Order: sequence, then C-alpha cells, then structure tokens
Amino acid sequence: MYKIAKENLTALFRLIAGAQELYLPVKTAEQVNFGVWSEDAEVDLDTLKSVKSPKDAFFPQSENLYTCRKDGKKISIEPEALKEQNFVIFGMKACDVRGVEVLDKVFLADPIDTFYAARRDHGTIVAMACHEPEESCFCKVFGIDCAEPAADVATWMVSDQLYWKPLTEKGEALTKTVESVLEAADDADEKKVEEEQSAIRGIVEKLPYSNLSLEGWNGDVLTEKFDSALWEELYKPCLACGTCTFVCPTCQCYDIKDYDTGHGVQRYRCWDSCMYSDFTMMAHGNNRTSQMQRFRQRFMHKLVYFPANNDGMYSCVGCGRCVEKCPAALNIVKVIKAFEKQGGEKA
Amino acid sequence: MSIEAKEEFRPKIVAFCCNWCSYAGADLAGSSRLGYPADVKIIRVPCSCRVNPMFILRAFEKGADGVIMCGCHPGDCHYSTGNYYARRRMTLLFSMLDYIGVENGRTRVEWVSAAEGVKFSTTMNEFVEKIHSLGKNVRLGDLRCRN
Amino acid sequence: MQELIKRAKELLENGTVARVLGWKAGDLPYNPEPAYFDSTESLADFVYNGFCGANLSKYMIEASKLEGKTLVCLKPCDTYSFNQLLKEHRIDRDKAYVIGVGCKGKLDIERIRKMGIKGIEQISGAEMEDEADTLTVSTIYGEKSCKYADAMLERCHVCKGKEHQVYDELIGESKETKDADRFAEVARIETMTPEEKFAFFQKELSKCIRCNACRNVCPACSCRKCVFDSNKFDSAQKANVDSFEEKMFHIIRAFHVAGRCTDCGECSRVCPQGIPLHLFNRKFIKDIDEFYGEYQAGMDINAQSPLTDFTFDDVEPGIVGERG
Amino acid sequence: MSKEKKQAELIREISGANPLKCMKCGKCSATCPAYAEMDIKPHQFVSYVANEDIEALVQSKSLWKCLSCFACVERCPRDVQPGKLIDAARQVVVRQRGENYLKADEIPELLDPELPQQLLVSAFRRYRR
Amino acid sequence: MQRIGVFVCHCGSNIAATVDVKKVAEMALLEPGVVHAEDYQYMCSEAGQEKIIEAIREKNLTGVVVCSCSPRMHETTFRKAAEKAGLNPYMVEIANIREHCSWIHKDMEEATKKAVILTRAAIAKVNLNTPLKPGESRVTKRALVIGGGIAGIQTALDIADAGYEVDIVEREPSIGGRMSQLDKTFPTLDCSACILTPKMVEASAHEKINIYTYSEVEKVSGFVGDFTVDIRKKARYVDMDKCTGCGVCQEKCPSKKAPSEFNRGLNTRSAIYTPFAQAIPNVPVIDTNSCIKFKTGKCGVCSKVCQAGAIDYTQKDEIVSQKYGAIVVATGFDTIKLDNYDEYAYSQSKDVITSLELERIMNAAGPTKGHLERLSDGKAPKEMVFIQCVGSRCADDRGKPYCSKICCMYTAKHAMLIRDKYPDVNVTVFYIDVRTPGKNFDEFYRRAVEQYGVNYIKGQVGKVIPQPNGKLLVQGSDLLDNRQILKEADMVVLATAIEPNEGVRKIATMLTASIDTNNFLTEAHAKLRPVESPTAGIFLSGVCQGPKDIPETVAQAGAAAVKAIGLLAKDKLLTNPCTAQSDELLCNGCSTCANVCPYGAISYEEKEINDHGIRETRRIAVVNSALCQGCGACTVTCPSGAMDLQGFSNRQILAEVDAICR
Repeated sequence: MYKIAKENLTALFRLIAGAQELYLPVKTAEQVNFGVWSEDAEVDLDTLKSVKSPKDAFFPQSENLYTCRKDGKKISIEPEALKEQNFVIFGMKACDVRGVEVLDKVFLADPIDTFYAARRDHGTIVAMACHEPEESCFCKVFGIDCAEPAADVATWMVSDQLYWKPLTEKGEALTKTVESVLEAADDADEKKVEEEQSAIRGIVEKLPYSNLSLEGWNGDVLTEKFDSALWEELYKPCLACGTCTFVCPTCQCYDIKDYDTGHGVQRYRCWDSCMYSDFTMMAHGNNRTSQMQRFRQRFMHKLVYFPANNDGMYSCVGCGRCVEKCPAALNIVKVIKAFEKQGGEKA
Repeated sequence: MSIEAKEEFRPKIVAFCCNWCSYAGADLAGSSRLGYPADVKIIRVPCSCRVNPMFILRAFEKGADGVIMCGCHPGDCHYSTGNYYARRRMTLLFSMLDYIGVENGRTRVEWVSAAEGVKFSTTMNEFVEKIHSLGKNVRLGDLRCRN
Repeated sequence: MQELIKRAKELLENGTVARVLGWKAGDLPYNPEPAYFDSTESLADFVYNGFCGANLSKYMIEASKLEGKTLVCLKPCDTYSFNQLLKEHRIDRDKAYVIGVGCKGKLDIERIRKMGIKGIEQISGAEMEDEADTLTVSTIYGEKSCKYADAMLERCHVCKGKEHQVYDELIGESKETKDADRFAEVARIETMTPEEKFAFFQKELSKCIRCNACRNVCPACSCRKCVFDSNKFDSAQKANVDSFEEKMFHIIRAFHVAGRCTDCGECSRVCPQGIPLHLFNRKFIKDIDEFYGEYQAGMDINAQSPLTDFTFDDVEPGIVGERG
Repeated sequence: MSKEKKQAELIREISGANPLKCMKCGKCSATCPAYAEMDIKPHQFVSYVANEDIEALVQSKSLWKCLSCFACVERCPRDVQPGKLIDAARQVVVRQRGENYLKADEIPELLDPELPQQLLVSAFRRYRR
Repeated sequence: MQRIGVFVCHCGSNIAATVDVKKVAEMALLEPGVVHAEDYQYMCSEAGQEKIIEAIREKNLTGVVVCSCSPRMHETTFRKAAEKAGLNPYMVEIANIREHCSWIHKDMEEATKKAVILTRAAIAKVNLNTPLKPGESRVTKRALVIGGGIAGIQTALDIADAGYEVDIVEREPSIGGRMSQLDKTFPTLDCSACILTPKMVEASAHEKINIYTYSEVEKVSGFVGDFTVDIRKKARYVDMDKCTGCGVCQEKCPSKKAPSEFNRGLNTRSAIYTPFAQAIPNVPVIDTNSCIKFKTGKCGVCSKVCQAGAIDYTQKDEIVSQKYGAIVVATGFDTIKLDNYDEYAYSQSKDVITSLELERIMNAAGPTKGHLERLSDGKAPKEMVFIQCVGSRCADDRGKPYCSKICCMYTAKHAMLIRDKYPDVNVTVFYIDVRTPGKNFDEFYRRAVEQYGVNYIKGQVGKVIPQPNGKLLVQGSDLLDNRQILKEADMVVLATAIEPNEGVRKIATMLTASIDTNNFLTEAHAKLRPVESPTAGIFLSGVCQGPKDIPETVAQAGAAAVKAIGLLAKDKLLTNPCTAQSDELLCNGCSTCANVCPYGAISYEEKEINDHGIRETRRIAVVNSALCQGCGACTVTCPSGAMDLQGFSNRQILAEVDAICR
C-alpha cells in the first residue's frame, strides 16, 4: 500500500494526465459529475455521489458508430475508430464498480460490443471507499462492501491522506507510473485504513435501507411478480421521464439513430430509457403500450430478468441515485418494500 | 480581420420570404437587376406566420450563419394578421437567442412589400455585411455539421 | 393536515369524490410521492408537509378520464397550472374537487444536502403545523439544523402569492415567503456581455442529460406526444451528442410553453443536474410583460394568451438589438 | 482614373449628392438669389459634375458667388442638392491647395470682423449635416 | 422514393448567360430521387412543356422540379403541363434561378453554385411532396364596387349588363366622383358633365345595380367567391324614399357657411345639401357639423319646409351585411396637400390655385359661374402662369416620386381654353418635360403652342412671391435660354400631384389586398394581370391602381368588370389544396390554433380515437378546408406539431433548410 497527502493530489493527477486521459469527479455549475481532468477543473472528492454514474466512461451517453459519406452517386462507409488510448477513471465508488461488472455481463458477452470492450481494455479504475455513506445508499443489500471497493486500485481518504492499494495488474502498472509521487505506507497506515473501514461498515449498518430484504425476488418468481396487481398502483406517480435510467450505473439500453450532417449520415447510439413512450418503438408500434408496463419493465429487469440470466446477479447496485433524483419520489426501494409489505400481508 | 480572410468566409444565409409580399419583392429585385450576394438563399413560405422558430434553429444547427425572415408590412398581410403573430414570435425568439449569448445580428426580420425590390436588395446587402462583420456562427450549430 | 384528512374522508364517504389526489408519506423523511387514495383507510398514509412540492395539477389530465370526481389538493401556485390546463381543455373542471391547501414554502432536499447535511434520519419542523422557521435534522453524523427559508425551493422565494386562483374550498394556513425579485436573475444575465451569457448557459446546459424530467413534470408540456418524440419535425432526439441539442431542446420547450407557463418552477425542482431551467421561462415571461403588458398565465382563464394575440403597434423584433 | 474623374468622384463623395438624379427642371436656378452673378448656373453646375468637367467648375466664378443659402437644396425635387455639390467643389479646391483641414485656432483669422455672429452660427449649423 | 425529373430552363439568355445550366442539370442528377435531368431553351414554351410531359410519361416521374423563373410566373404553367401527363400538379416545384439568381448575380461560377443549391432545395422538397387535390367552394353571384366615380360606375354597368347584381358603395352623398368636378376633358374638349351624367343616370336606373351613397365599407371577411361585407350607411337625416329632390330645404337652410367640398372650398354650401345639381341620388344629406339643429337643438327649418316630410333628425347609421363573389376597388384619387410647398405661396395668396380648383372656376356651375377671375379681388387676370410637376417626380418626402400622368394634358387644355375664351390673357407654362403619349395628345399640345400661342418655358419655378400690388412675382428659369425669369402674374395655377384617396390603405387592409408605399394598390402582375389584385377575387379599377386619365380609367374599369364577370360566371371555384390539417393522434385539443386562425376555419369535435391500441374519446381540432386559406399561423402555434400545412409541411420546409445549409 501507498499513500499520498491530500494536498499533493494535484501532482498525482497531473502525472497521470500527462500520460493518459484522466476522468474524475469534477464540479461544474454546482453539480459533481465525472469529467476530464484539467488544471482548471474543480475536482470534488468530498461529494459522495456524482449526479450521473461514471458508466459513461465506458458506455458514453452517445457515441458515433460509423459515418456514411456520399460523393456523387458513390457512398462510402467509415466505421468509427475504437478507443486506443489508455485512460484512468479515478474516484469511482464500490457500487459504481459493481455497475461496471453488470455492464460487462451485457456488453462483453457474445456478441462482444467492440466499442465497450475497447474502452474496458484501456481503462484503469481507481476506486475510493465511501467515507460517509448516506441514507439513500443500500449497496450492502447487494453484497457490496463500500469500505473495500474491488477495482484496479482501491483508495481510502483518511483525514488528509489518500491511501492507495493496487489490486490488479492494471493497478500495479498504473502505480508504477505514479510511484514518484506516492509514499510507501507503513503498518500504522494500514491500521488507519482498517479503522476507517470498520467505521464505514459501522455507519452502513445504521443506514435505513441496509436491512432491505430481497427475499421473494430470488427463485422462480417471474410470473408471480409480473402479474402482481401492485404495479398498477406503484407506477401512478411516474412521469415517464428518464432520470432514473440516466443516473443509473447499470442501465444499459440504447437506441441507434441516424443524423444527417449535410455531408453524410452519422449512425450513432445513445442511451435510451425503458420509461420512454417510444422505447423499442418499431414499425408495428410499441410492445409496451402503457406506462405501467414500461414502469414494470424497469424493475422486473433489474430484479428478475437480469439475475435469471446472470447467475443471480441483480442489475441494481444500491447506489441510491434514483432514490435521490426521481422527480416523483419513486424508486426501486419503494418497489421492493411494497412487495415485501404485500408478502407480509399475505403471510 | 484582414481582407483576405474576409473574402474566404462565405456565409450561409437563409431567408424566409412570404409568398405574397417579400417573395414578390425579391422577384422585383431580380427583375430590376438589384443585386445582392449569392450567399442569400430564399425559402418561400405562404406567410411569415408559417415560420416556426424550429426552422430558424434548424438552419443554425445545420450551419447557417444568419437567418432573416421577411413578410408583408404589418397591416398588409395577405392573411390579415399572420405577420402580427410572426412579429411577436420572432421578437421573443430573437430575445431568447440574445439572452443565451448568440450574437444579435444573426437574426433579422424585415417587412418587404411586393413593390419594394430596392428595399429587398438593400436589406440583403446590409444583412450579408452584418454577418460578415460577425463572422462564422460558432455559438449555435451542431458540430457534426461543420466541415 | 389532520383537518385535510378529515375533510377528505368526509367527501369520500358521502360520495362527493371517488378518490383523493394528494401525497403519500415516503420511506425517507423527505420523499413523499404524489398518490391517489380511494378509500378512507388508505388515507392513513396521506401526508402534506414542506416536502410536498409536487404540482398535482398535471395528474388531473389522467384523473379527468376516470369515473367520478377527484379531490385534488392544490397549493396556491398549483392553481395557476390548473387554470391553464382548464383553459386548454386538458382537464375537466366538473371532474375535480379542488381543495386549496395552505403553503408555507416548500423545501428542497438538494439545498439541505448542499449545506453538507447528510445521512438524514429525521427532519422536524417541516409539518404544516410548524412555524416554518427552523428545520431540525437528525442524521447519522449528528444533529443539524438550518433555517427553513434557507432550505426552500428557489420558486418559493419569488412566490406569486398565497392566493388560490381556483378552488372549491380552502384548508390550512399559508405564510408569505416572497423575499426576492422574480426577474432579478434574468435581469442580471441580460446585462452580461454576449460572451458571458454564452459561457453561462453553455456551462449550465452542458450538464443536461436529456432525461426529460423537466418536460414530463411540466403542466404546460402536456402534449400527447412531444415534438421531440415525434418525427414530424425530424426532431426526435434522445441524445446529447452535441451541445446544440440541449439549446434547441430547452429553447423550443420554453417557446412552446411561452405565454402558457405559469412559472410553477417544477422544471427547476426536478432537474437532476440542478439546471436553473426557470431562467428560460422567466425570460419569456419578462419579455412578454415588457413588450405586451403584464400577463400571468393561469390567472384569468378568459384572457388571450400573448402569443395568440397582437396589437397593431407591437414592438418590432429589432428591439432586441436596440435594447442593447 | 483621370484627375477630373477622381475629382468628380470626390465631389460626389463629399456632397453625398448624386447628379444623375437631376431631371433638368431648373428649379435650382429658378430659386437662386445669386443667379445673375454666376457664369455657370446652378443647374448647369450639376451637369458639369455629371459630365466630369471639373476644371471648368474650378475656374468658374460661380464657385465663389454661391451664397450657400441652400434654397436650391431645400427646393430641389430630386434631392440632387446643387448647393452641396458647389460646396463640395469648393472643398476640393481648398484641398488642392493643401488646406484640407482647418484647425480651430485658424478660424478667427479667417473671419471678417464685420461678419455678423449669427451668420457664422447658422453656417456651422448648416454645414454640420 | 420519388422518381424526380429536373428541367433547367435557359430562358433564352436570361438564365443561361449567368448560370451554367448544363452544370445545374448535371449536379441535379446526383441528388437522391432524381432520375432525369435536362436543360432547354424555353421550358415554358410549347416544346419545353412537351419535354416535361414526355419525360413524365417515359420515365414514370413522380415529381418534377423546374429550374426557371419565379413560381409566381410559371408555376401554374408547369403544373398544368404535369397534369396533362397524368401527374398530380402539386408534385411540381419550381427552383427560382432567374429572379433570385441569374438576374442578380454577375459571376457565372457563383450564380451556378447558387442555382445548384436552389435546385437541391426544390428537389429535397419534392421528395416529400404528396399529391394534393383542390377542394371546391361556391360563388356568390353578386359583385361589390367600392367607389362611385367614373371607374366604379363603368365597372358596375359592365358587370350589371352581363346580368349580375352589383352594389356600389360611395363615401360621398352622390356618385360621380372626381370626373363630376371637371369642366372639359382633353383632348376632345367634351363637357365632362355631359358625358358623365348619362352614365350616372344609367347606373342608378339599372335594375341590377344598387347604389349605397354616403356609405363606407366597414368590415370584410371571407374569400374569393364568398366575401361577406359590412357596409355602414351613414345617417343622411333625410328619408331617401320620401324625398322628392325639390331642393327647397337647401334654399331655406339658414346655415350656409360650410365650405363646399364639391367646389374645393372655393365657396360655401348649406348645411343640408346635395354636392351638385345633377347629384345621384338627388337626395340631400345634413352635415351635422354645420347644422344649427344638431349644434343647438333649435332651428328645424328644413323639416318645416319639407312638403314630403322626409327630414328625420333621429336617423342612425345603419350596417348592411351582404355577400359578394367579387369585389372591385375603384376608390380614385385626390390632389396632394401643398403644405410642404410654401415656395409657391399657395397658402399665402388666393390667386395661387390648384388645377382642380381652376376646373371649378372654369365651370359654369362653379363658384364664379364659369368666369375666369382672381379669387382675391374678382378681377380678370391678364397674366397667367402654370407650373407643372408640383409634387410629382419628387425624390424627397415632400411630394410623390411618380409622374401624375394627367397634368401635362390638362394644363395644355387649361391654357388652350383660356386663350380661346380670353385671347387677351397671356399664358405661360413652366415645365420640366411635356409628356403626351396618347392618341391625339401631342397634336393637342402642339395646338396649344402653335395655334393658341401658349408660352411654354423649359424650366421650373423656384419661388412665387406675392407682391404688395396684389400681383404674384414668379421667379423661374429658362433652361434653354439659360436665364432666370422674373415674371409678374395675376394668377398661378399649380399642376398638383395626385395621390390615392385617403382611406384606401384601410380598405386594402380589410381586403388583404397589397398596397405599395405610395398607397396605390398593387396589381397581381404589372404587365400580365394589371387589373387584378394578388388577392383572389379583388379587382382594381381606375386611379387606385396608378395614375391614369379618363379613357384609360374607363378601359380598365371594363377590364376589371370582365375579370369579375369571369369569376361570377363560375358556379364553383377550385380551392387551394395547400390547407392546414390536424393529425388527430397528436392533437391536444387545446384550442390554441383556433385562436390565431383568421378565417375561423378550425373547430373542435369529440372523437373516438384509436391511438396505437388505446381507444379514447378526445377533443380534437378539425380544419374546414373550404375556409382555410393556408397561411400556416396555426401550424406554428401548435405545440405538439399536430397541425401541419399541406404543400408547405414542416418536413418539407426543414428539408429545404437542410438542403440550403448543406
């Protein structure tokens, strides 16, 4: 393990950014989101959650796939180049790291999404333990330990020191390039980190959502849940916006569209939301015609369909962004609780 | 800006002209051989009230450097009141564009009657000159549409 | 709140209304959600406190299609939206039983978080019965407190007044919260140089994630299908590929609601990125007031909307340049 | 460009008047109080400029006989403004002599002490536009 | 995908001299959907149209772009040609590469580039065109003529003779107009009244003509074939049915100090009056501004002396609403105000008069009973000066930029008549140009000079200075002799410019007829459609369209009548299919569109809608395409984009924008 004083972080960032792109939480107009580091970027490591999850480092909100050009009657197609440059994403939280694992299941399964795969190959994740988890967090429910993020490098911010622990080969490689600004940590430091970890875990225990139960969601429950009358009630306040989807670290749906630039056509993909009325709109119409169906889709996918296809891995990581951002105060926790309550009533 | 650079920049300018007055005014400018730069391309609409703010933003999106809308003089609209609505819409739209920092001179409304070939021509000359002075539109366009 | 629940129960029981549209207590102290209650028992979860910022008038579009009357709780500012929707024939007055509820200013959890308050377990001082002076927040990290006014939504500081524009009956007390000029921020931006204006909006709009929350919450954006979702203008877009798209989206959205927007402030409340979207709508309102005379959408249901009206001597669009 | 052409252009530029607009109605000459003393009459002056016969104008008496009363400017139906043309021609002559610009402290010297103040003031007023 | 043919016209050298037409055709072929492109000398010629027809048939074209002159010129021509070949005419679009390109650009490369882009835009639009079918609307077989001067009377007579009902609306108490004020007419020197009065009588007696005098058009709605007009009949305070026109009331009226409008204020009339002896109808009106009864409540002499009991002080204005198929504007002219021409001393001396005032002085029924005399002292003049072009051909805003056309001839007439009747009077005319194009016109002018010895001087008058001795000192110039003239005259007559009558702008606005900066109504085409307004169903007669003399006015009046008859003769009109349409799936039913529709063409209905499987009853907008004129106001006001305009749809216009900005 290594350490670096908080005030030297800029030197660290400068060093990393000298060799490759560096993404980290940056504050722009009062809001913290992951962005590219530059000298005048306002880095914010204190805010627990970025508004958007950092998933767009690997799966950008929109990206070009290929460009068609027309010269006279001839048409040429140029595929978009894959990511070739290494980059570092610094400051991801344990839940967001799990989010990337969820995305991997989707994009790295056959057929492999080459754009995503290229970014994964070239990206090194430096994660950071959650110093002060908040009431909307429920990562523990999904077995995530926010005190010990599983990334290429794990870090802890303890008072004015950042502790740095490479966990993978990529992490080791990155560490080598920045060793000049790092100090080796001693036993006392190890102890400080352990203390921090147990403090974090202690807080997690106290969080209101930490004892949320997923019982009733595992096993062969598809039909039972799908047909539940509860959805009819739950969806009602839903405004059909895409906030939950777009802040979510695991939502992976996208749409493919064409844009006429005047010199040709760019085919690009962009995030889509299953909450939108024109989601998966096809020539014959839409296979989910009501907002209730669309609402149900989102939660069924996260809690039933996805685990069924991925060895029980839920595609929710408990980051709590939807809890904080839903304009109608709906969220996955309320859905889980509603079913739990109903189950309780039944029993 | 040097003279050479000025010559290089050929602005794209879209002019929406109502069929009854301004388009006819443009025709009159033509038949009177009153020239204006070829950068101006006219789109015929039935009335200035047919011009949707969306059309204007779309022109900018796709790389226009200036958009001008011409209609009948207030009171002379072929459809009685169309240009009055257009006037309010454009006033608000232009004000909004100004508000978000788009240079004010990139948009303009001018009332040109069927008899005002001279006015049409001078207006277009003036407008092109204005766009030249503002230079390329970089604040309101889609990057993908730029060469 | 108890009076409200009591009255709602009465109206449900005597058959005047078939359901109640209000707010249901959330699982955190600050997240009540809009909800329908169709039985007296379900009203046990009914809540009305400082966190009930959601404007319920838009839900009346769907409620108007249901059998029987819906009791809808509207805050003073919500009634403007309700009126505007009535004017546009989107809701049915006969299907609504409007209870005008009092308002002491609504709270913004984002503001509370911005004060560094986190790990919230309980909040006291947000109930309607409270004086609305101080909020006491107990958190995992200790007890915190803040001034009620400091935690209020921006819109409450520039409140249009606590008078309900439409109601069948009124329940609950209000408290004046206006302490700022509604157009001050717009006016400040107007005095900026074009470069500063551009930089300001570029910075704000660069955060936009096109989640459409602003649009979908907006009572004026009640189109069955938004132009940005239909291919009629070749404008169906979901992506923010380029900064132009946000400008296009927000300008056109503001334009489409110009003269119809009541300045209810919901767009800014729900924006996950905290973009001050009201600055667009208020710019139009300010311009309309200045150019065509003061107009408040949703106040007079019979007044001609400024964009479907004109006078022979309206200002010319050139005014924009002349004003400097 | 010939010298005269240049001068004609200069006169047009300084005066802002376009001699080609003239319809030869003669109202300027009809109106002119100094008509009798002029060798080139105001309406002819316009055609001289149009024909770029500037040397004759420069040599003419008219140039210095014009009172700049601007009656012709006021009454010209075509906005040709002969008075301004004459005045511009004068200016061309003055510039030729290298006296392009007049400095403020030179003005008192040039003034006739007998000159009524009011004339001076009105002359400034008139020439200002 | 469309199969589009592009046809590039050379227009002789009009286009081909500045635009590389071959290149335009060549570039067009690269555009999506284009399967055919060619160029030709004159596309509008029979042979050119044949080429289009042939290509449509042979290549199964579904769309056509003609790159030629303005669509305002030949769009109809090419659409008809396409129709002949079996193609829907609305699948044709024009790229205006003449007026908007070849005629205004000099550089070939630049003009060609622009022509290519304009063509591209037209192609982009045609790609989205859909076949449209015109609707039908009915024609009300009745015409309205606004103005009862010679133009209006002639138009009304011609329309009525063809068997259609005509209403004339005249603002003054009598029809007759400006011509009734004239003494003699050039070049034949007929007595104006002698030739006008029979026409007035004929009009009033015609069973198909209904005359509203002392009336004004208040409101116009509707459209070609189906106008609805409100006419305000101003209160005359005299019952038209009872009055016998005996004239006793006018004789006995104690208030006789009102200036006579008919005599241009040169003398006075009674408060109850007919403008002139031969007035039609011969029913007086009470001028409430000078009537003692109306001012003080006392008097009532006219009522007492009227044997027929026709006086009715309680009469009110009346609004008559009537439907018309066609409207002819014949609002005529007046002389301009001379306030800005103080150099001619018009306001300073009674002996400086306008030509129209001279007409009244020369007229036997005028203020001097036809004797030529100075109005200041009643003395017979010995020296008379006429000044031409007063306020005409004026570049600044004191006067009018145009030539008033009639002054040269009437001045020659006046000079000749004076020399004929008073040979001892010297007559001098100051002129800039003498313009006499017209049959026997120049001969007439030469007679004035050669036979009658009128002294014509080339040169304007700078100034008229009233002298203490009552004479007028005229300071002019003689350009041919190069001298300044100072001449003492007894009378000065100003050939004052004419301008369209006051109020014509208001009428034009009501009719949505276009009007130019000089307040002359604009014709649909300066050469080819000179008596029609660009607004369908509105026709122009007389000076309201531009200065003209009596024979021209009468000729144009007849032409306008024929155009109106041509319209009234139809039972049905085909309506423009470019109308608004509401997409019922998108419509919110919010009523915003109806608020801006100037034609009341939008209504709402509750309709059962199947929206992708969701069935519900919705309030939706419905456009009455017979009423819709296709302005598009509703399309922009509609937030959801449900309202769209056929032929100018959102997507079509956006496609043009895209094509231009590419």
